[in-house]
Amino acid sequence: MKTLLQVDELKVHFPIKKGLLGRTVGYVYAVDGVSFTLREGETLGLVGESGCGKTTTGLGVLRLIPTTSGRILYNGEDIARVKAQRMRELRREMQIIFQDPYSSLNPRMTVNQILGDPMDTFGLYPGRQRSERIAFLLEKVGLSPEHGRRYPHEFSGGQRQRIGIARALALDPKIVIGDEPVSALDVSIQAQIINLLLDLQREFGLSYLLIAHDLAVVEYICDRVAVMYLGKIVEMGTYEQIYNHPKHPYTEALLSAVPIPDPKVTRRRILLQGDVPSPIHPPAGCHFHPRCPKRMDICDKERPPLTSLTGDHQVRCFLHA
Amino acid sequence: AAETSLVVAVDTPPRMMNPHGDDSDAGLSFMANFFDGLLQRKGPDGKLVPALAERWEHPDLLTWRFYLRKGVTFHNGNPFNAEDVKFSFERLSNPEVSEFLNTGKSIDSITIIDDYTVEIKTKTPIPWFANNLHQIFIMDKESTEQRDPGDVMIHPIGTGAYKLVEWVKGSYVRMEANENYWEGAPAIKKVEVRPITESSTRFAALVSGQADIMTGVPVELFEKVKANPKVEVISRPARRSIFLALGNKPGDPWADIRVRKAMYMAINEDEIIEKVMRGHATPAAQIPDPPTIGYNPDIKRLPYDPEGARKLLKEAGYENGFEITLTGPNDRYVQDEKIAEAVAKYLAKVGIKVKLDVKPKSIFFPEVSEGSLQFYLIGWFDGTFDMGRTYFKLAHTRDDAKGYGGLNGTSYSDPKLDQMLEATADMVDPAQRKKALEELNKYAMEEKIVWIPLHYQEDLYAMQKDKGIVFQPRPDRWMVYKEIGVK
Amino acid sequence: MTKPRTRSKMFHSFLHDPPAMAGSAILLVFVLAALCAPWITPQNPYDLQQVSLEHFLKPPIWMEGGEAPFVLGTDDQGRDILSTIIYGCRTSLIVGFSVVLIAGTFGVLMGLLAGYYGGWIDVFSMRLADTVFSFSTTLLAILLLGVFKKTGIVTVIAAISIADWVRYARTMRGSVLEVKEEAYVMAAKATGARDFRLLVRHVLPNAIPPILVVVAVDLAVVIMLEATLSFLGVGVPLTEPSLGMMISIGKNYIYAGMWWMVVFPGAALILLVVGINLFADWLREELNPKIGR
Amino acid sequence: MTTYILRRLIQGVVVLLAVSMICFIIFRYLGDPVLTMAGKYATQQEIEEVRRAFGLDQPTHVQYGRFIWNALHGNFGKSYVSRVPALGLILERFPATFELAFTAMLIALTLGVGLGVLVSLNPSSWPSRLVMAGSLGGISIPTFLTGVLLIMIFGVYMGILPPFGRGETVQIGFWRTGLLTADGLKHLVLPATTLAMYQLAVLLRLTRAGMREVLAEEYIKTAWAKGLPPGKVIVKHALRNVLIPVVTMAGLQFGELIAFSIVTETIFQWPGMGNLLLQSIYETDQPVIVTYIMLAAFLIITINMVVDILYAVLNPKIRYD
Amino acid sequence: MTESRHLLEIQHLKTYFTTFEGVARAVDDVSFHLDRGEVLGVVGESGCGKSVTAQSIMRLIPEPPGKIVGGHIWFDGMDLTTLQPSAMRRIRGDRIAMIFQEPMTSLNPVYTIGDQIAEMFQLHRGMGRREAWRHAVAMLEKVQIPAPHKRASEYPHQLSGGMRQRAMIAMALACDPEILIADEPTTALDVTVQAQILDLMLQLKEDFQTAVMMITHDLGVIAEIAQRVVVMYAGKVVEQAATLPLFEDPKHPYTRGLLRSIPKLGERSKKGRLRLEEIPGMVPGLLDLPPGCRFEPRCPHSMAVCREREPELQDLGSGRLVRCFLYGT
Ligand SMILES: Nc1ncnc2c1ncn2[C@@H]1O[C@H](COP(=O)(O)OP(=O)(O)OP(=O)(O)O)[C@@H](O)[C@H]1O
Ligand SMILES: Nc1ncnc2c1ncn2[C@@H]1O[C@H](COP(=O)(O)OP(=O)(O)OP(=O)(O)O)[C@@H](O)[C@H]1O
Ligand SMILES: [Mg+2]
Ligand SMILES: [Mg+2]
Ligand code: NI
Repeated sequence: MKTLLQVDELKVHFPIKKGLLGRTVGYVYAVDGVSFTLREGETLGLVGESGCGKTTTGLGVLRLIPTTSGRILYNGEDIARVKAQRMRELRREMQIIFQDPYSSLNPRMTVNQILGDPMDTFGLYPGRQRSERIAFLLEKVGLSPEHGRRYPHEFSGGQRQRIGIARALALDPKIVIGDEPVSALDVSIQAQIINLLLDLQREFGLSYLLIAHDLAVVEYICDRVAVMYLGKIVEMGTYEQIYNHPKHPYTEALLSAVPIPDPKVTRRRILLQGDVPSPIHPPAGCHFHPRCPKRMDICDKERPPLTSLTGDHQVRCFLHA
Repeated sequence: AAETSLVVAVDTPPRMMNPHGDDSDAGLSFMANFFDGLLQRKGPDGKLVPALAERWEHPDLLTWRFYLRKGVTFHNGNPFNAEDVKFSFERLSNPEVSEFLNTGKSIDSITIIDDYTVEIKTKTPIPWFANNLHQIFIMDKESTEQRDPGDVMIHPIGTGAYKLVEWVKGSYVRMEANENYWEGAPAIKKVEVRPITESSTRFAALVSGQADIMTGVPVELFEKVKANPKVEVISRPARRSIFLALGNKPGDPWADIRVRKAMYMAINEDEIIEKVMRGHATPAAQIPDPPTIGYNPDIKRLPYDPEGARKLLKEAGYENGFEITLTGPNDRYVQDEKIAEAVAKYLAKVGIKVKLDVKPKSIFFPEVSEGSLQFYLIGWFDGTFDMGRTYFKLAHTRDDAKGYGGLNGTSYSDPKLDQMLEATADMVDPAQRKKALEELNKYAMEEKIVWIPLHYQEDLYAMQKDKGIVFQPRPDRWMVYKEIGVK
Repeated sequence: MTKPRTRSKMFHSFLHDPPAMAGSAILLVFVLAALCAPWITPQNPYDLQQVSLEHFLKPPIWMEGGEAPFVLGTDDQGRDILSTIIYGCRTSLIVGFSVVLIAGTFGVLMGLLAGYYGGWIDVFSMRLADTVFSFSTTLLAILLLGVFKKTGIVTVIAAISIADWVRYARTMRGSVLEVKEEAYVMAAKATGARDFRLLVRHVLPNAIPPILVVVAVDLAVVIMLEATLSFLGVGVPLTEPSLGMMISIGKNYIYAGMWWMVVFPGAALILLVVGINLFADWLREELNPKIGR
Repeated sequence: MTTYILRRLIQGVVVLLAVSMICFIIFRYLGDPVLTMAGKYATQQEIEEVRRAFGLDQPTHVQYGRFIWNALHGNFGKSYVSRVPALGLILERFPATFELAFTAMLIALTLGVGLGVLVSLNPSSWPSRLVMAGSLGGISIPTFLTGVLLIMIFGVYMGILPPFGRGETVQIGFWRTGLLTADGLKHLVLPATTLAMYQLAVLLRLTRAGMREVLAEEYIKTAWAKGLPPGKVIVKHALRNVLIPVVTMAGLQFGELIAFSIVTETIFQWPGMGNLLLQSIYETDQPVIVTYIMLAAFLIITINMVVDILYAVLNPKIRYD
Repeated sequence: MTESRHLLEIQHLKTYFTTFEGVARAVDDVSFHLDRGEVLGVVGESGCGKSVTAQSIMRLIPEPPGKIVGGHIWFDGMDLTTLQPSAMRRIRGDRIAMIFQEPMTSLNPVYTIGDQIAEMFQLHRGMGRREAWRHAVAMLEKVQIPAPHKRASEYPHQLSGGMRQRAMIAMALACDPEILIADEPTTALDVTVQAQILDLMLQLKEDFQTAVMMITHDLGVIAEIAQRVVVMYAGKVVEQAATLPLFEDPKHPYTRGLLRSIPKLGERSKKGRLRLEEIPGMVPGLLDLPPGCRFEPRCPHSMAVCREREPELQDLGSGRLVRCFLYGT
């Protein structure tokens, strides 16, 4: 399969300003050297600790926030460096579903306008087709055409999220970055949306970068999964490798904490001990070492390298170095 | 009860306390209290009488000799003598401090004959030289030279009846009586002059009892003030005439004397006086007022006759009228823009389309100096009581080299008039001069209609009734407080 | 299908909002009166042949000395007050709307660009704003009068517009600085919208409410400024008085008890301004779907 | 932010240069100052002599260059009318204007914002409507008329407030203040009210409009959910979010009030700078005009800078760097 | 109606929104109750009125366009629907706290999260600024925010989605409320943090007998912490049961559909990717609801009667309620 998107050592640092005079007193190393590839027709899951830089990665890849360094190759073209005009053209092919649906919807636009707007931008679906397309999109995400005339604040959380999904799909993109696209949906709608995404992928060869916390959903949808911790990818591999043979202690802890929708099952969670480290002052050595149940002497001194295991499986841990 | 202090609300603030720096009536009105000239004009009729000079002689056409008053001291105690006179007159030609450049430059030499005698020689004969001397104030040589030039601008040291106590710019000028004044200490001991430019506020100051005297009562309010039992109003015929200057550039319809006449006749001056001026003006048939040399009582106004005017226009071939722009100031004379507006309406009624273009005087007067106007409203009076100077300035063909026609705003030109005028330039014999000027005046007003005269203004004052103030306004609008008495 | 629906929705809400209806009714009356002035007034106060000092300072018809057809009395030049108000509205409306249109458009544009792009556009336009604002309308009017040598409505409009756009530009910029940080702007950018679209469809509508306030108030301010210029002697021609000029003339007669010269044009002006603001208030709230009514 | 302020200061200097240059360019149209300086009866020659004496015969750029050179040394030239340093003339009147403007602004801000808040809470109640309509009176009556009416009512008929001037003042250093005497304060009432009425309306309307929008926001719901009393919700949580346009306007108006309350100062014969400016314009007092405009520009630049900094204080999302 | 022996009892609550198109009956005759120290799960179709119910309890429905048009909400002897605003205010935040669904828009953009949390302590605990701030930082630490003393002075837009959500949680938990309404509190949290937050809530429940109304889509979460579950559909409660029986034997066809739609962890590796089961059809618009059972158009067991009239909520005993004709009339 063709590599569609290749991200190399992406870094996004946010300066921390203090006081009225706004001195920069440090940086949030939100994304600190993330590399991955996304192939055509593939779904890559991005999971990890809340606040570890998943959203930032997504936004950075689309150049919606300035990146600090790194290359983002889309079809071989480094979009971290292309001109604004070209970037705009590219955006048609790369869409994003925002994590916070409400604030990403223009409060003064009806849903029809919100969905029609990107089409107008690129002159797609002119005339009658426009309303048909909107109706089609609404139906696909489980809303009725009557909803099109309403404003975002008149919807429930899940409904807003579906509007965001519909908007991202409006332009028939090639890549969709979904930042928690189904988090606010009840399971039946969620199933509907997931099926939709998979159908689209099958039909048009879409690629997804899926950021999600629901590991069951990730397992279900994703071909490969990347696990992030504090600005770095600590483990990456196919869903089978990650779910059935997790190598990194953090991945293990994560998987053990998934709640199972069966009240009879009680599971043994790996409880992570210790202070949660912050991306402002990442711990020396392995970022995970302060909480790692399998900590070794070396862990607080050196940065573990990303080690390739069998196949695509990579892990950043001295246990496997 | 007799009050010895006075608050006066005047319409114009002083610019500075340098007696030579401001030749406007408003400025001189302040200076006249702090300073004295060699001569002075006494209210209420404005007769020229001695002041710092006890008497003067005019031995030949160019020479003026003054015998100075002895025992006069300046506010700072310095004695007054010939040095101060020489100094003051020489100062006039310093453009940095003087607006009396013209007077200064006309002087050839100033000789101190002794401590109390000065002789001034002019370059050319100036028949009205002495007439102007009440405006030329004498400063103390020593302190003026010693002081910082900036201080001289704000701190007057003169021989006048009042000493400056405090001048807070924009607020008030406070003065107190000079107890050693050579004419005797004035009756009013303390004066606070408050310049209030906005007429309705000035009026409010008076009726709310915050001011004792107010100058420049707006005509709209005159009747109202009059009806106020606490307030007394005084109207005084002023010397200023208001008139319309009309160009005569060949080719313009109004260069035709018939058209000029028609325009004259179309204006209902009586109605203007009655309705626009509320009766506070007298009709004028010429520019100078009766006391002025050159005033000709024979000149009569053309009658108001719109029918006749229309006929004349028809004769001249302007049956359908023409367009003309009437320019004028809107912040200079009493009801200036209203008069202009009324004129525009009268002319419209005989078919002349008037475009009215009134503007602040600061923009208007430079336009007059440029001389490219068609038709404008202006007012005039001459402090020298001699028409010659006025005519040179207003009617002589423009001649920058000689300094003629500087305020001939339409660039009016009539060779015969110029000739007659130049002939009067060195006429000093009063009788001869009077005759020549009167003839000239008649020629200008009747044969040429150089101007369309409108009226003489009246000055309107108001004061508190029960304060026991004895106040008679002067013809030159100066407020000279030593002339105000208390009952 | 959707468009007419939203429009009818606005119309419906309009019909249920008495203040808005009152406001637009007032506006409509004023505009109609101004348009039809020659046919509805007893006198053309701008025609010097029709105005005569003969009828000067007549009180309103119901007072002693009042006289037909001068229903609201006459001014000191014999102009019929009612007719002059109607004609004067014309001038005032023309000045008001022209300035708001010219200054508003330019200012909003500048503010939008300055706020959105920042950088040198911001520096340039805001320093330009500082510069012209330093001259203020009054001074500009006097200066322009000096330059054009002519009083007139164009001078007045130009003078007021030159300084007035700053109000819009700075208000707009302030709003845009806030709005451009909103997530939906980023979202729109993510759909590939070009800057023009972002600005016009996403930033502008969300930044506009304060501008609507400013517009409505500014109309009054401009009409007043025009009056102030008349007061200072640099306003519209004397023979073609505007509402402001009428008030400025009438002001001199207040103490003389000739109140009708001030009260009627003043009332007309207040009514006009109230009308505009009522309408603008409604429009502003109507444009925000979140404000339930 | 320090660099920001520094940059703004440099820009300010450029503005001052531009402002003064424009002054010199348009002075040609503003009438010829020499005409009045030479006196009524001056001949053309004498006029030219005066012109030479004041260096006004030189080309505009030479005059301008000289002005700037002198200005750099703190010398802004002498007034043509009163022949004393222009800057001193203006600064002498600054306290009067500042006190008036400040008081007016204080009234306008407290009442405008205060009433704006109150009115927004219950927009359709009768008191609210009354306030809104009343505020329009403030802007639809020209200042000069308001002034005259106030003088007539309070100064003449009721006789309780002085109709004009500044009253008793106290000199403290270079500052002559009217705020410390009862008489001075009494004199301040009418002009400050006149000015404030004009400014109040727009601040009130902006506040109200902003409040109406913000009160519909989600975070206001949160504030209520916290159990905050209405005062806190409104003043702390809502108000700050509406202040940006209010502060913008207030800044502009404060600048305008200080620099250009010409009409009010004229009507009340307030010995301030506006009064002086008008007089100077009418007398073509070029040095005073240009100095005045430069001072006005300086004030406006400063105020706008403060406003821009306030933006960042009010809304942390706004950052300058 | 009578007072309730429950901590919170909602009786026949109706909250409607008036829109231009018509009246949206977002919550239509909803009744349930909540006891001290109990965790009640509320699940349901997205848009079925869960958040509106929650906001009705807090009396935070924007009015207009919304309005509580009927019913009672009993809390501690008071009917919240008619309570004076000032009395309501004292309850909010202190005795009943709520975590809002949308953390970004629900946090005030111009205040630091520390400020916003500290405000709770100042308001309800009368603490001074400093002390309140210290407590706020402690709260942030409790909700697993790294470097809490630093984060406390950051503004919402500087935080990640999960952190904002945790800030909201911290705010709600600040005053140890008697009732905690949590509207999808953990959607933006990764599972380890989520687990810790859930523990925190359970801790609160233990310590203060706090009752939790947990609105969530994550049936895993429900399974883990809820004792009872209310299932809503299109503004109505369609089923109510204790957790275990509900998962084991869902009665209402909608509940059944719901449980079947869940992707199960590990299933893909075992069985490959099977298509997720959907409930066919679409949620009816709230404006033109079908006259009969609201679920009927999508129901696999649709009967004639379902189209005619609305089924009543049937009591099947042992606290089990279901709204379906399958279980009698
Ligand atoms: N202001 C409003 N105007 C009109 N309808 C509204 C408004 N607010 C909410 N609604 C409608 O009320 C219904 C219930 O919304 P609510 O937010 O309670 O759903 P929810 O159950 O919380 O869904 P989700 O799980 O998606 O958050 C929705 O259909 C929504 O469209
Ligand atoms: N605008 C910003 N300014 C400063 N810091 C920021 C900004 N945006 C994000 N951050 C910081 O960057 C880090 C990563 O945030 P990000 O939103 O990418 O996390 P995330 O992985 O998406 O987490 P979550 O799952 O909670 O949404 C966080 O520490 C956050 O505080
Ligand atoms: Mg995120
Ligand atoms: Mg919800
Ligand atoms: Ni209706």
